[in-house]
Amino acid sequence: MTGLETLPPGLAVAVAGLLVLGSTLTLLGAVGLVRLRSFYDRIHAPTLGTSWGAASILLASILVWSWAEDRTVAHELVIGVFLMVTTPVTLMLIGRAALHRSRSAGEAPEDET
Amino acid sequence: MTRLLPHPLLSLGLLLLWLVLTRFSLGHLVLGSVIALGAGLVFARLEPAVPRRRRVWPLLRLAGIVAVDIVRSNLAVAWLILSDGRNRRSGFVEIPLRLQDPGALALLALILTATPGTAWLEHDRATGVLLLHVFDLKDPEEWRVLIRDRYEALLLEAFG
Amino acid sequence: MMEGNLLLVLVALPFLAAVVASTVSSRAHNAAAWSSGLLLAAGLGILWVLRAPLESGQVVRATVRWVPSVGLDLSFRMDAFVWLFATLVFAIAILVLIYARYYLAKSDPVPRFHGFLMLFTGAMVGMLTSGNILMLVVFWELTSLVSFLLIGYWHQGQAARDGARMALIVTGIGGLCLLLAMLILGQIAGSYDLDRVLAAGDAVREHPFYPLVLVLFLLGCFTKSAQMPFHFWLPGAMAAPTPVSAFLHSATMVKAGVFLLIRFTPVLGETQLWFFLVTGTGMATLVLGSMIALFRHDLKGLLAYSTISHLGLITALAGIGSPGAILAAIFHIVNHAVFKASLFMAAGIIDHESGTRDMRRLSGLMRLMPVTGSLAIVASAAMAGVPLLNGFISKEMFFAEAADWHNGTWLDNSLPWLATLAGVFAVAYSVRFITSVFFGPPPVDLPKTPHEPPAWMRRPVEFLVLACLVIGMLPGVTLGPALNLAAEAALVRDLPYKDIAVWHGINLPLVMSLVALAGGVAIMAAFGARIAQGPEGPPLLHRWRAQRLFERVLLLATWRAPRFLHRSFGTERLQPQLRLVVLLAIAAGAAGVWQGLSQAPQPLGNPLNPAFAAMWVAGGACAVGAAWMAKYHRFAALVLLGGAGLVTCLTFAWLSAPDLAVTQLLVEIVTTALLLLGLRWLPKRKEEILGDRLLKAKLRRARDLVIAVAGGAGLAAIAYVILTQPLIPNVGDWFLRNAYQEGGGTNVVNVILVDFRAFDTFGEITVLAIVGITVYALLRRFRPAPESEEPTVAENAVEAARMADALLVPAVIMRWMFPVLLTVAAYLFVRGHDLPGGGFSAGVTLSIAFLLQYLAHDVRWVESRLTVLPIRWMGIGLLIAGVTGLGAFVFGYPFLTAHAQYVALPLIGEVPAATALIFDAGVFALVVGATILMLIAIAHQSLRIARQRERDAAPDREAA
Amino acid sequence: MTALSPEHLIVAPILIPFFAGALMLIYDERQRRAKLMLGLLSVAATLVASIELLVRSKGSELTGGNDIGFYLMGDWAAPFGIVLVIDRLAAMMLVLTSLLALPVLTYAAAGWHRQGQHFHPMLQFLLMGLNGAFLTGDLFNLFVFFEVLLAASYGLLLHGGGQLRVRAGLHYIAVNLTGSLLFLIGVSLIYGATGTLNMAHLSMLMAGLGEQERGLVHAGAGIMAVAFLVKAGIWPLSFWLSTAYMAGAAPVAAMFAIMTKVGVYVLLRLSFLVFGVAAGASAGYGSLVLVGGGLATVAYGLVGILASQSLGRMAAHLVLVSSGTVLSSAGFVLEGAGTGVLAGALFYLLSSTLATAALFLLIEPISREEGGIAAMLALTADAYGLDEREAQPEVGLAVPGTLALLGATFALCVIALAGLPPLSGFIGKVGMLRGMLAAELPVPALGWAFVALVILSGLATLIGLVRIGIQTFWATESEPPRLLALEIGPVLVLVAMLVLLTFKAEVTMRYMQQTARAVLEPAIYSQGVLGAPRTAETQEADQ
Amino acid sequence: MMELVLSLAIGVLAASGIWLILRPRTFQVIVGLCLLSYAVNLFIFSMGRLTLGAPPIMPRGGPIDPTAFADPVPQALVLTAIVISFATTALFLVVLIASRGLTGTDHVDGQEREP
Amino acid sequence: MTLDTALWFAVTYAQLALALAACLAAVRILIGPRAEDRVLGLDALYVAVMLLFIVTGLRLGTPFLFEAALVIAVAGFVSNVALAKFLMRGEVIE
Ligand code: NA
Ligand code: NA
Repeated sequence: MTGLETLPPGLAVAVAGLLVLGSTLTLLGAVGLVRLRSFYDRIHAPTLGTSWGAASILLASILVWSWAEDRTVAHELVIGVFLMVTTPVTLMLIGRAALHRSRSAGEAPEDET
Repeated sequence: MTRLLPHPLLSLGLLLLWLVLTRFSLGHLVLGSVIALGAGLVFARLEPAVPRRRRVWPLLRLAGIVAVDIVRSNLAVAWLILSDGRNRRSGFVEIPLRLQDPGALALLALILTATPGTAWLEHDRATGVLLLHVFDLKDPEEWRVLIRDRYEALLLEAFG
Repeated sequence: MMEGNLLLVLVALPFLAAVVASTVSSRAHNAAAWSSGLLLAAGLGILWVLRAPLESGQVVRATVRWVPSVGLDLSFRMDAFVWLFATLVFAIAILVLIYARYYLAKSDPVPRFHGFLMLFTGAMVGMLTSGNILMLVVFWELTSLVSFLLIGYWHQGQAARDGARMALIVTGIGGLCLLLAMLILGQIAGSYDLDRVLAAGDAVREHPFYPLVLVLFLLGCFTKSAQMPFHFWLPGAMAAPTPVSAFLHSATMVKAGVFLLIRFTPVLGETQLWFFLVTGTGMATLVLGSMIALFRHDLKGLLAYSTISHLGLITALAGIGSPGAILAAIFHIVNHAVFKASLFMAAGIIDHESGTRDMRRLSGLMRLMPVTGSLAIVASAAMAGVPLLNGFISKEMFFAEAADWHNGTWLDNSLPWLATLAGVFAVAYSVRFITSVFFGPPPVDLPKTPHEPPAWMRRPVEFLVLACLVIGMLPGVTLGPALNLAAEAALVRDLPYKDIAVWHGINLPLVMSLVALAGGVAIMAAFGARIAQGPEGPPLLHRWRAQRLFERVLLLATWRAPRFLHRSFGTERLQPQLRLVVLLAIAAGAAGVWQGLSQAPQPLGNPLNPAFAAMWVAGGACAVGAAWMAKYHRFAALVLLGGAGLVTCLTFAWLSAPDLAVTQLLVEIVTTALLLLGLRWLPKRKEEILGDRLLKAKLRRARDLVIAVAGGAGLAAIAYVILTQPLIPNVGDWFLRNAYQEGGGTNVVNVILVDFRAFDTFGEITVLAIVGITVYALLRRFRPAPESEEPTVAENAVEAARMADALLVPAVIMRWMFPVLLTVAAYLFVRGHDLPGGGFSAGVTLSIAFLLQYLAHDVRWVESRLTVLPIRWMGIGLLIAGVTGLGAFVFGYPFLTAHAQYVALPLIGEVPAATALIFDAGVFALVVGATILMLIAIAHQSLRIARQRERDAAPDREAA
Repeated sequence: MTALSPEHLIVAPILIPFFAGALMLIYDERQRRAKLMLGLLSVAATLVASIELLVRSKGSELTGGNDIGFYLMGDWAAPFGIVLVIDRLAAMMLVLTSLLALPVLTYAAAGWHRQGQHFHPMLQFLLMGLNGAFLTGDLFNLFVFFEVLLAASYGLLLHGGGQLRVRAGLHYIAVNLTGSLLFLIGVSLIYGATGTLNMAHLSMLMAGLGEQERGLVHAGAGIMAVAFLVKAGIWPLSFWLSTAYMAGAAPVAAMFAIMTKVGVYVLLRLSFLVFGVAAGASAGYGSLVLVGGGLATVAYGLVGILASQSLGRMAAHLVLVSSGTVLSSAGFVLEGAGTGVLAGALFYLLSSTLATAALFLLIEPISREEGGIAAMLALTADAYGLDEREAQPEVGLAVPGTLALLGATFALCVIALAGLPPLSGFIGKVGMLRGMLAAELPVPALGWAFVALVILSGLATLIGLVRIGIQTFWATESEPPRLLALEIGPVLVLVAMLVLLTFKAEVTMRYMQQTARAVLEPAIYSQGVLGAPRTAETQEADQ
Repeated sequence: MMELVLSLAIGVLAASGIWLILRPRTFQVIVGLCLLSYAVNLFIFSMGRLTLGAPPIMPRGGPIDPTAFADPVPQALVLTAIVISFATTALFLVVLIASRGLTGTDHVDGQEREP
Repeated sequence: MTLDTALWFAVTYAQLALALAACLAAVRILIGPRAEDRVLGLDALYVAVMLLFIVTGLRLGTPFLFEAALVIAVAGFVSNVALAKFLMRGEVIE
């Protein structure tokens, strides 16, 4: 661990907290992905990871690298922004596809479990 | 000007992107500008229509609201997943929208989908009705109001 | 020296004649005959000149170097033995030419005939005069080949084709055996020079390979000289035009085998084995051949079997190998040539004039063609061994050798009896020939009415018959000296002069001759009529024709067995092939590692990170899942493949290879899109594939599972062994040390790719370009399966309206991403030399940007806005990369020598300016072009099909 | 020839076709005539360059490293950068490739190049890949050039489309892709065990390897060898070959005559370099596999020749025989059979490659029914909606006496292929057999098997080809086929090469003997390569 | 231990890939080739041994300790291999859809095997 | 327990949690049951891997994993879009 040991205590606490929060949220999202019983419910689960899960971790990264390189390293922001912009596209299309396939199978989407 | 810089906002954003990705230096400013201009020009071929001027302030306000909403729904959905949410009912809501601008619609779609708990499924262009799936649906009407007042209004304001 | 050159000219003459003859007009019968005849006459002249030095016991030699390094030289050597033979060849060739001039029809393509005939003469003379035993085989094979072409001269007929093929196969096999024999012989003798080989007889006979050499050698001789059991090709060869039969198949080519037997007697002969094999075969052939000849109804068939039997006689003499026997053998070679050639010509005349060769239909021709008849009667008397004719004398000498020569074996003891028996048959078939063709009632119902041929067609026969008489009556004067010289030359030692006389008093050979004459006449008197009515062949044996047997064996050996073997040891199915590849690779790896695993892997290693292990639980599950689902759930397999790939990317990144992670990720995205594009064209797999649940299929799968597990385990084991060994820092360290200073970049991987090993990249982009154009070319010819042409969901009219909006909102976002991806591509490109990225990743990123637009809209929408000419991009990319490489030439450096420097610009500061960057730009352009080309070429297929459907639908609509 | 200043000629056989191919991509597909001209120019130039390299590399005697030319790619010293090496063996293969390409390209101009897209650049890239594979002295670079030539061969095999080709192509590609993966495993394993990719360096390291590394190198080489053996068509890895060669368009199949030889070449090169006399405990590793596999290939090939019903399939099996013969010869030489065998085998390789190419080119005109290519063009254009129809072949001279001409050419091919005297095939066989009989082998029975198989394969060739020849030229009474001068011309050129080879046999054979001697002396190669000076250094020294 | 995981990963990918390339459907074969190329890429990569957190990206100037960085050579080889296997996968894909179109089946032999 | 080790535990925990998330996503890909579920699973896997790039970069102290994460963020969705579109339209590019 090259950079991490030298972090000042306050920053270390923040980073640790953010990492734990972010990864926990992402993990929860994944748990939901497996546990939820209806497809339309499952579609909500990954957003945990893509929204605040990712944001916390990226924030932690920004903190660490900015400190390590002694300047504002913000390029993780780019990741956050584009993650927010791009994952919905997939989700919208998947949802729409499911809807279409439910309909053409002759079932109301609500029945699906 | 418009011929050289058909999408100024976009080009600015791209320059920003470039500078964030690289270490700031004069060289990168020049290079980034060139790239941003070029990318804008290429984008103009995809989207030749020069967008109307937008109001930025409502958009920024919207961004703040969304950030807060996302945090809230993150926690809510996380809790629902953890608690196995036996009394949770998910379902579809049909929401009539007034928004017409595709860009504005796209933004709304981004917001709704990025926010845990709501999923954008289908938007009927002819009727303007949006089919939304809500993870924890108590009252459909509440959602219609929420979206209309909290997001759509600001978007309408921004996109005129 | 002069003689040597003359010898070369002598060999060259017939080839020259062949060239001349084959270039004349196809109607110029006379020109072809005259030119060939004159050149051959010149050959006879040369032989006349060469006679003098040979008489003094000299050997004339000449050598033209060809491939001395493998011992192949055109070395020629003429002694008295060869001289006699060569004279015979030239003389008979001239006679045949004269005869053929009248024999061939106007419509026959003459240049081909004469060309081949002269080519054959050349080959024969070359074979005789070869002073190099390999060259001897060369000419030997040439005689076989030309003989094939001559037999097939009238190839419209099935008989000619079959005869030619069989002759070629039999003599070809023999020739190859002979080649092998000569190679071994040369090895033993230490040289391929005939003189040295002839001198190495003792060494050869003592060598352990002697029996092998002998057998191979004899196979060559026996096949060529039609010895039993290889005799059957000769009757088949009678489909050839008669001049060819007279020349090749009686007088010359078939004598090549016995010539060789005599030639190599000093090397291979004089052993018990030799005697048994050679004389045994000769006697069997002599007896059986003469017996079968008696039962042939076809005139040429009778003559052919007679030839076989006479060749047997000569072979038997060669096997005996005593000076007297050799003398007799040489003498009989000449005699047989003389009377048999004349007989063939006579038979040809009969055939020509009467239209048939069937002795049962021919009769009483003496009245219609008295001159020809008389000539034929004299010649067949010589064949029968009637006194005062040449055949009698050499046959007497054979009888004498058979009776007088002893080595005490059972074969030796039976020789006189067998010889007499054969003599009886010889007389009998000669009598049959004469009586059935020339005497008896006038012929009825012949295709043509026979009459005497043109005078010049008869001249050669007359000349030969005259020779029969002259030699028969004055043997000592005419041929005596030459024969004695020849025998000395053949045995390569001095021999006492043997006088050849007609009369030796009443002795055993004479008694044998008389018995034969009487016996033969008696047989014909007793059974003549019955033979004529019987089947074509001796009683009992005729069912058992060697030719048919051979054909059956041939069919089995060259068709049925190979087909069976080919099927058993080969396959055209892909799965077994891949299985073999995998199995052999596993075996190769295991064989190598066998030694390597002697040492236990060192317990060196990094502590486990459980997250890494957990990732591979996911990755492994994805991989196995993909393998499991690829058959029935293609889409699922594709997604799972993506999962496995993703974990692979993560592994690269984790283990210090960020460049790999980036590249693999980008490639993975494009690959997924590609595979999806392909998925649409595959058959819907709704129900189970037939037979999938059968036990056999299950066993197959079990076997493949074992192979797969073995392969995986093997690769894992090797990887583990290497991973736990210390790194051997031969080359890697050098790169790390020099990348920045010498290569001008900090990202060593990228510096390797665009500088240190840029040549790899250079080749790699070429691969991409090739694949791009291949994909494009192949898809231009694409034709989908009928069911794939069904409209997709999107084209289903009911859904279409509803679906129109589905992409509207996402498409906006996807469009936004286009300039973003462009910028990211630029970012990856610019940083490549120093940080992860580079031309390739940038190029793929850009193509993903394009792909995204195609996904968001339809082909027409995109292509009306963005014009990409992928192939041109590819060309330009390649040229940029190549020209950058060439740039170094200007400065006197090798291809792809890079120049790196940081240029300080005012205000901006240090800017990297490496030529490698330009090279990378070439890579970038190429990758963009190739990737887009592949994606779009596949994507366009749907459009084409849709267009096709519209076209098909249009007429229907009009009709309705 | 030393590498004092960069001798750019060495890289020319790679670069000329590369630039030609790249330029062709910029041309429009309809400008086929321009591409043809460019292609011919490129091939001719490559031929000239290759011949010049051959002339220079054939110095009279072996004098240390001076007989080998080097080209330090990018001016990086040997074990680090990629080095091109030209020696007799490589030069010979280069010349052979160009010699083959020129008639093939001319032949294609008679119509085949119009059968599909991008024939010309693919052919150029194939040449580039072949020449690269012959020249490179680096294992991974060899992989890259293998991929170049394979990719081009995929494209060429599929050229013209149609069910047969696509089916054959699928198998061909699947097998070769698997082979390529094995190649990668092998190369990387060797790198993992020795830390080098340079063939010369590897050769030097072999003797001093530890037990474990040696085992790993053996494993790597073995796995890699499977890939080469697939390409060389060794039994039982050769089943894809006959279908693929049969399916390929005539000029493509003719060009493929050299494809198996690349596998053979690489096996030769690497076996002697890595497992040659100087390899310590590894000397002769795998030689028995080459011997046994080669012999089995010859046997399978000869059985296949006899079992074939079509000339195309027969020709494909002839390719197998030829490659099996050379492979087993190489194995024998590794076992200590001496240079004579290798020289004979190389000579035979030259002759059989040219002869099979000629035969492949002959198949089309021989077995053509009415109409020929013109009809085929029309058919495919109709069936697949080819949107760029061109004028019918403009070079359609009908040659008189076509059947005789075809027959004579065919006969010469038969003689050359069956190894019958007097054509070059015979000389090669005599060379091999002579050497083999003189050799003292550890297992003499294998030597005898070789002798027998060489003789039998010649016989099978004779029988098979004569069977088909009789059927074609003697048993049919149809009208003689129409023949384009552009088709028969190239075949005649190839046959003329065979005749020339026969006349110039001594010169060639001596070249081969020296080649064989050099191949058996890996030290010349490896010391030369590792000592090759950089241009930068020599320039510094000059100043 | 990381080494063991990596080796096992290579083994699992390779085994899955081998199993698939021995299967009769073209799609199985192409997925198999992809999996195999993952395995091979990882294998090549592993020839440079296993290094954590030390990509071969050099600091500018100053002395360099090569042992502190991952071996760059296998990485460069993998990059080339990735590109080439991408290209050949694309080609194989096109051939397999062409074969499916022309033969009407997705069996690797262009015809169904009798059960 | 010092802050160092706390941070170390946090990073280790984050890695493990994300890896577990990846495993769960893989489970969803494997069990389906609908094709859409599998794409959803892959999407989640992409995100987990991307976050792992970041966290692992922190743990190993190397900034060079950023590009990989960036590529997933800007381009990773393309393959999922293609998959989803295939499900929706039966065709990827029309
Ligand atoms: Na959401
Ligand atoms: Na009669």
